[in-house]
Amino acid sequence: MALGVSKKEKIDGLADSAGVSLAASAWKRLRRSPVFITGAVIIGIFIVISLLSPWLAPHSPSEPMLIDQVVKARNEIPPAQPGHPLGGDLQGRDFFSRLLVGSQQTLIVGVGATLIGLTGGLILGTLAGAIGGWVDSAVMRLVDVMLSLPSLLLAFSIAAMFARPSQFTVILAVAIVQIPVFARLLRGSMLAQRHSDHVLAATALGVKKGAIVFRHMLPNSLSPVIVQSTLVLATAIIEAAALSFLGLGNPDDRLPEWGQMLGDVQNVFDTHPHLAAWPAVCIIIVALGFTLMGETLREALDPKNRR
Amino acid sequence: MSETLVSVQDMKVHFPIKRGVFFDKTVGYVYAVDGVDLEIKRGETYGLVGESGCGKSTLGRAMLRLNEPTAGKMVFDGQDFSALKGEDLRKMRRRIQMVFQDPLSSLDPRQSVESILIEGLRAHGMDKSKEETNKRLRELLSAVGLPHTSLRKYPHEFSGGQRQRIGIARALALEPDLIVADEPVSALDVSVQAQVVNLMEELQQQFGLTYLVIAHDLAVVKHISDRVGVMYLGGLVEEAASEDLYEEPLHPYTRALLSAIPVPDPVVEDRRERILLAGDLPSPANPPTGCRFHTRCPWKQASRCDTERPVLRELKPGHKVACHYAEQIRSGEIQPHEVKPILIEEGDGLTPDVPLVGPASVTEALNP
Amino acid sequence: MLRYTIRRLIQLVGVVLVLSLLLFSWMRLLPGGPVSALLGDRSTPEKAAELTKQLGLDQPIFIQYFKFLGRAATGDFGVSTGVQPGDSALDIFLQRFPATIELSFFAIIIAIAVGVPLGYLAAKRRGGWFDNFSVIGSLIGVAVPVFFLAYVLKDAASVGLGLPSQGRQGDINATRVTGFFTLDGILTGEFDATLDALEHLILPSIALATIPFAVIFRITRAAVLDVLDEDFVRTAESKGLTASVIRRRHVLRNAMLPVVTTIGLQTGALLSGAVLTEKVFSIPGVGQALAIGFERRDYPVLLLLIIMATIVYVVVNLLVDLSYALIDPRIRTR
Amino acid sequence: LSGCAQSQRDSGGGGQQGGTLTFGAAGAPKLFDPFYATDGETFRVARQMYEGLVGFKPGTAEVEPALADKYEPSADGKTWTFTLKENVKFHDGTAFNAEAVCFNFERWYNQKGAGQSDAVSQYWLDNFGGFKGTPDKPSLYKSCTAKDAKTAVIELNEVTSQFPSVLGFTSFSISSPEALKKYDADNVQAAGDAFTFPAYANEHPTGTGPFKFGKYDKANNTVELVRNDDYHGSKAKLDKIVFKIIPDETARKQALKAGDIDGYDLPNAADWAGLKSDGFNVAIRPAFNVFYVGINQKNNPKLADLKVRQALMYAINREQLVKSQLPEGAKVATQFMPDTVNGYNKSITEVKYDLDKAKSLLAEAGASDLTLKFYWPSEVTRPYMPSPKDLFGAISGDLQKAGIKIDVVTKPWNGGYLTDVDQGIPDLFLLGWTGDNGTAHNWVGTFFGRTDNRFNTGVSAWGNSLKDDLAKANSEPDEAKRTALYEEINKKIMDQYLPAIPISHSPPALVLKSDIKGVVPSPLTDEKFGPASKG
Amino acid sequence: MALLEVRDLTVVFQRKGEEPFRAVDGVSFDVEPGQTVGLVGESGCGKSVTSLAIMGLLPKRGAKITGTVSYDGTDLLKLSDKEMRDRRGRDLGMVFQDPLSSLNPVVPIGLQVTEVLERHRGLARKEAMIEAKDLLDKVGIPDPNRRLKEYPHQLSGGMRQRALIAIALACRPKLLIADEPTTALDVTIQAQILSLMKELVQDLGTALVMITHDLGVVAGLCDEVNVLYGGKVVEKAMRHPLFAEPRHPYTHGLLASIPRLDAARHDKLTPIKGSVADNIPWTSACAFAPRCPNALDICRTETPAEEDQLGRLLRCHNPVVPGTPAAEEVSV
Ligand SMILES: Nc1ncnc2c1ncn2[C@@H]1O[C@H](COP(=O)(O)OP(=O)(O)OP(=O)(O)O)[C@@H](O)[C@H]1O
Ligand SMILES: Nc1ncnc2c1ncn2[C@@H]1O[C@H](COP(=O)(O)OP(=O)(O)OP(=O)(O)O)[C@@H](O)[C@H]1O
Ligand SMILES: [Mg+2]
Ligand SMILES: [Mg+2]
Repeated sequence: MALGVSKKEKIDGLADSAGVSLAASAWKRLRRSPVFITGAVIIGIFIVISLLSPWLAPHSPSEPMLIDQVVKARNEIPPAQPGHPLGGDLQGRDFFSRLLVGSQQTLIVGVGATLIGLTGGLILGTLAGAIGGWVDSAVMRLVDVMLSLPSLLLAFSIAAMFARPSQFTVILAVAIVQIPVFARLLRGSMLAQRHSDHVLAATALGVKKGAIVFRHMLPNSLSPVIVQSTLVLATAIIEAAALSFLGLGNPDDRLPEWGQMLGDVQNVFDTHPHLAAWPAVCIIIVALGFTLMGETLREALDPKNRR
Repeated sequence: MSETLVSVQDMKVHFPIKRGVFFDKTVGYVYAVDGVDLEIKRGETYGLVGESGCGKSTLGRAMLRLNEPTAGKMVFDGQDFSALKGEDLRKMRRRIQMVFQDPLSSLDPRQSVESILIEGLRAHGMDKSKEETNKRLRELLSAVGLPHTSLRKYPHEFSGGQRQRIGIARALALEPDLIVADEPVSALDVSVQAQVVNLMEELQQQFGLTYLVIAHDLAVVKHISDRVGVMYLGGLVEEAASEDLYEEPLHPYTRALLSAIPVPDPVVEDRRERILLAGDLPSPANPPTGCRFHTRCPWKQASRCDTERPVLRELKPGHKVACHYAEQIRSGEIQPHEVKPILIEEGDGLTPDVPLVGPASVTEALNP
Repeated sequence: MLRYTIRRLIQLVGVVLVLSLLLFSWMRLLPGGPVSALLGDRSTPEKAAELTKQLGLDQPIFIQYFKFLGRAATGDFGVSTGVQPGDSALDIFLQRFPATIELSFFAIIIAIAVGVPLGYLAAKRRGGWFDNFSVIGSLIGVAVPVFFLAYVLKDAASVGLGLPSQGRQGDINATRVTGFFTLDGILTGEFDATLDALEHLILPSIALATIPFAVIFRITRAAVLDVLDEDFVRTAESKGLTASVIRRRHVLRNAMLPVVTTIGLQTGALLSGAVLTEKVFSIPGVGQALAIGFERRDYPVLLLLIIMATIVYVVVNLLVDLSYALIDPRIRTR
Repeated sequence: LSGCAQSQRDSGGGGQQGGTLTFGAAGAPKLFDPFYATDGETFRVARQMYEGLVGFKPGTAEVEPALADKYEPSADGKTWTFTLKENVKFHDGTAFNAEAVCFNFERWYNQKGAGQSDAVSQYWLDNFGGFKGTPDKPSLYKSCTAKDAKTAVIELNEVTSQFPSVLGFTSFSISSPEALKKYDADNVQAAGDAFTFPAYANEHPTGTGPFKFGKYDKANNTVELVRNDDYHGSKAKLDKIVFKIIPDETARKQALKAGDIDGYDLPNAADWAGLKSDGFNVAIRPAFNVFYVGINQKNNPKLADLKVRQALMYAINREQLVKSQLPEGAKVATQFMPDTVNGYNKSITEVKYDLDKAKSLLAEAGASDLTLKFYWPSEVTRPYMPSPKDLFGAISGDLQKAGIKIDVVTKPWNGGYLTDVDQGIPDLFLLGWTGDNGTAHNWVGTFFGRTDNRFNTGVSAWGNSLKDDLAKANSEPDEAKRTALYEEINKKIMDQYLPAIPISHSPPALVLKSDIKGVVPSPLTDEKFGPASKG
Repeated sequence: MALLEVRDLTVVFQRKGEEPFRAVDGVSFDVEPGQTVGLVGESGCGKSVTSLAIMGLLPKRGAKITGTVSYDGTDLLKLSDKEMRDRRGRDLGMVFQDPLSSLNPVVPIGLQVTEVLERHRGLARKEAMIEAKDLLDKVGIPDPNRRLKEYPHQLSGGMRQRALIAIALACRPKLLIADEPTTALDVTIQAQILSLMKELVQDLGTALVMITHDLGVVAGLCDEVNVLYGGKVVEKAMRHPLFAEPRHPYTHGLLASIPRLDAARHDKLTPIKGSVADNIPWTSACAFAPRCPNALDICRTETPAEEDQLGRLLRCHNPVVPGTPAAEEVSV
């Protein structure tokens, strides 16, 4: 809850003497959780497919090999046929191959955005949390400004402000939105760490400040950040799709990304719904996979749920 | 070598309360520690007791410079510890170590026992060779009664008592002169408390340590300490040898405290006369004027107690008390009377500012 | 309380200034912009240079910014170059704001009306199939891109249920009083117009409600779970109170605190979602203007609308925080 | 095509009286004063309320008399005498006469300050040059004299093939002098990053056309025009036209299907078949545009080699492109103008797709490992370029097959694309043109009439001679000779210069409910709703 | 007949995928009207679960309760949810450990007191308020009229606990269960609360079940003491004999390991070795055997039975002989 109603510490040493670490007990519970397993399996399959997609894809995703079957004037696109199980897209490219290759680009966008957001957030959060004082105030005011804009709107705005849209600008737009989220999360737990007994103990031992930050505070603040990353992966993919839908996505579609494939066909949604449905379903499944994993991870790592 | 190892002089720690429309202004202070003098002799155990929130931990931390004191100084082994800076301070820290209340939270959950113990050695260049260090670790473990196999284990794999032993070993590793133990046993089960108390006593004899033991449990403090200081609302109200204090408490607060502690003996309990204090501990942000205790004191006298803050003075050899009327109370000249409890406002203490706006994205909103 | 409010309002001004400076300078640094919008494909370098000078776009950015601030103070936020070319950005905002409010309002109402009871039930039946089912359902709700859902709803529901697949375009058969489609009909007594407007709002607000619903559901569930574990619920049980008093007074009243905050935060999701939903259902609201503005790089409109969105978002959150203080005595007495 | 238009016009005759036509517009009109207008949405509305001295024959780009019954050039082609229709009244009741005509010309010529801006008086600047008091920018216009009430004489400084057809542009419609004065029509101000227009342009447009301004309901996003019952010609059948602004193309389609609107402009080619089968009337306009792949010779010296440019042309499978990506009725372009323009050269043969030839030409030019920076615009559709992304996909696919490496660059149309093209940054780019009138000058003259154009034709020696040839043709007063000159130029452009590769002419369409009669699709998108009827 | 008779109360927690856990294992005790019975033991020995089982507050799912809890002759465990609701707060009152979290933070104290009056005594809000004021007055809350309108966070810890006691006693229950009512409080406040409870129980004739881990509290308050270990009562006696001559090695060890205020300095403490984590299940051994200085072989193979020895109940194969000093500490 937002307003910590601090419960008086229980005066007993037994609650934690079960002898199992948070991570280990979390893992024990996760292994049994069908929800987590579902998420993990989805993500596993997704990652394998996306890594292997250049070899799995039967055709080049960018070659308009079925162009002669495209007749825009009659709204005809290549239907499913031997060798092209899902037919072709508006430019006569093999749709199935594009879907497969799309997984890779989607992974790149998701992971790229998350990593950039994470790195930015880590830097800001560590600065704020470890140094404190005016650095903290300055960083947090910046974070406040960023948080004053609804997140997706911020992403839209950032994406619209790039002179030359590309996959990178999409990644960046989605990533920047996540920076304050990570920064705040990290700062919060860094601050908590700063006043924690084991940091005090290290200070009392005479350990140098830098070592305390990097050996104690940072590692112990990471787990919420990692959980958040899993969830951000899902949001990043969905937000990238929203950017494409608004025409702010990567205009170069030789190597497709699911969100882009979905955004590009909005005008033919009613006549060729499968062009939208396939990438949409893929996005939903993968986003769900990441969310299931993230949510179960979060729940498992929540000390409240430890018993 | 002088007899006094530590001398705390007029130590004050005031935490600012910040408020403001745009820029934070300090609108008041929490007077957590407000003018404490004390001396700890080499090799003795000094016990510090008092109710929750009276500033014991803050005093302990200020002495270690884990909190910066607002005023006053601490002289350690003839050196002004409060004036040290940077590397000098860090080096000096080796000689003063701390043991914490919650054994689990004071150990980094991600470090093995080995690295917990080595960390301090490394910080002070004491891990010269691998063998020597290994030997030292083994010594430490046997000193605190842990099996050697513990080195590779992590804190969560131990029981509460064992963890506290690790914490003690960590402090011992640097061969300190003074160990400040902040409620070392209050998080432990009663049956385990004694193990740690005994251990601390043994180690003191073995290594000639000096202890400052902070606790709210007077029985424990009395048991372990040579001298006991009683704190009330940021100040020391009485200081005496532990037996002396129990035999003849001079300060009204100490009297009340002693009479309030239940003794596991029905015979004693049935006979005891309690001095029940009215009301609660006032807020350290708004301490009463004059004698801090006058709002609850059954011996309170008109005017002087409200206006003049009594200083700690030696009434008997080695027995100090901060009460204007200690002699009269001792002699029975002043008799206790009833006290009307005074309302204590809770709350208006420290409120972290509510952030400008909340979570940013769906996922964050999903993680309250 | 008052001090807190003032403090937040001052912070808001700061945020708006910083944000507008950032947006303004960034926009000015971009290629294209007003000049290329005005000249279109008939532009030549000389024409562009001349126009740039004419419009004062060659001056240093901070001078341009201060001029902009000066004009903004008089209500002139520039003229649209893409959304409704030639219209003043402020007019565009004012015209379109009611539609967005209306849509968001219905969406959040749906989200609350469904999310809170469902969240409570799921928490009560923690671990049961109903709980698992609704949790996964809410996660799917988060995973589905809003605009895709909007399309599906639009296609499926409008065909299957005969619901209108478009938002109201403005040709409501009622006299416009407030600009709110549903309200105008009621005010003028033209109730069929209100009904009609409501009918047109069903699909868009359902689409827009999914994410707030998922969030509200999950927060409610988590909060109720937390509260059910609280000692005071056990105290209430130990008093022998009836189940309904415990639910209302002890569980829900406490569980609503985080939910209220969340509702405030959902304004953000609503504003973002409105961009997508209004585009799909072509509802002439602020969201649609933003969508078109992004597409056509209508910087003056974008600048104003983004700032307005920020203000709305921050103000709603401020209101929520204040109302939070009203229901949570722990804050009220601060 | 013309047959199709013909049948429409016929059926238009017997329509019913009354009713409201609701037309889905993609955007809001910027203003209602046609002189300051620059965009199609504005023109569409203005066109219904205004008339010029001349107009275009419905369904064609041919000039016909409008407010002027007759017009005569002098022998040197510089003095034009217009005989005006009589008994014509402006919407405010004032009389239309030669004074009014000259008042309008003088108003245009006398623009001041912001009124002289390219972004404001664009059509004047493009077609008449400068204003009074702009010596560095000479004007084509010299003077206007009202000889008598029905005779206006206009003197020009030079001869141009464009005159008088430019007067058919909606921009040069005649406004009521009274209204212009009363509503401060010339008071244009540059404000911040845009212009503000006076009351005349915003609320009081006053012309002579079959419809009068009703209201612009910004809250409901509709523009309403009402019938002008005092119209001098055959009166409009409709009571009202409502332009309803629906920015989203799919939304317009659905609005049409739902019966909320009676028609809209530029339906997506992919929807044509579907709309037709749903019983709508997809009125296909004659293709009056050209889509080309622009080549910039400046940056890559290889591109200054004709062989390379020809190789590019051979490499692009234009036939396939037209068939797969462009709407019904689209044609491969053999030159930079459609066949309806005077000066179109029938003898130019279509270059067929030939990959081997392309490769060998590249090899000959020593350009086998050519890498080109190829731009395509995002966030835009144009009548000649319905889906830039798909077109680009097909073209770049073809070029890659010929071994050319492509460096893809995309920028938003209005967010850097045009700027970059103007500044000559790309090597190849997609662009096109929709004609304003039927003169050849409006086409090739616009493209290549200068040497610092988007193709940087000045880089090659022929750039200058092409420019001179074009100037000469434009100032040839004799129509037949002029046509011959243009035909020759077109031939040279295709065979010897090839500054860019013309790809296609694609017809834009207009979709209407089947009960809407009398709207004739125009190559110039000059559809008048005056004769239209509903039901 | 005793007011409350707990017989063979057993609570088994069954969680998915985990071994069933017997938190309370065959606990029996009686409480007479006006009597104070103590339940002592270290953390986790089942004190709270016992009290919650009596009150019917354990979760319906996951907890299996057997045995009988008869109150005034009716078995509370057999009552329906509705019937139990009618009794809680009226016949049975309960005070919890943490006074802050046990009060609803967003409901004024007044309402929290009056709601129980309204529920069980059918009073109107106004009457209930007057009664509530008297109650607060009685538990020693100064200025009760003002306090009624305040929220829990505005009260100090001691005041909150007083308010909780007022709530528990509002309907004059015959039985009050206090689960560590003073653990979260400072000693001086603890003394206030304990004396208040003593007073009230005496005045009202309420029977009290006092749950605590503090032997000192029990020594001063209880008539009869039950020492719990691992969910079972290992020793039950009247307080005087129990403290004078603890027979069970656990009780004995506990007493020896607590420093006493009235003992001389440097009297060595004798801790119990190991910790509660070293428990073994009661099923075929004595759970305390691993920590027991007196342990015999039989202790590890056979569950000791409850035996009546001179007025006290003892569950031990090898009880401490009265008068022996505590065993020396064994290093862990
Ligand atoms: N960092 C801080 N900032 C502000 N106030 C503080 C801070 N640390 C402690 N205080 C306040 O100072 C007072 C003394 O706290 P301290 O922790 O020293 O008490 P204590 O005697 O150790 O109590 P306990 O027995 O509960 O540990 C308390 O009122 C506390 O709220
Ligand atoms: N709802 C529950 N589900 C599963 N196990 C439980 C539950 N409640 C309590 N337990 C377990 O039952 C045992 C007894 O718990 P109980 O709360 O009665 O201990 P206690 O004696 O009151 O200890 P404390 O002094 O800490 O209050 C503990 O091991 C606890 O973990
Ligand atoms: Mg402390
Ligand atoms: Mg308990």
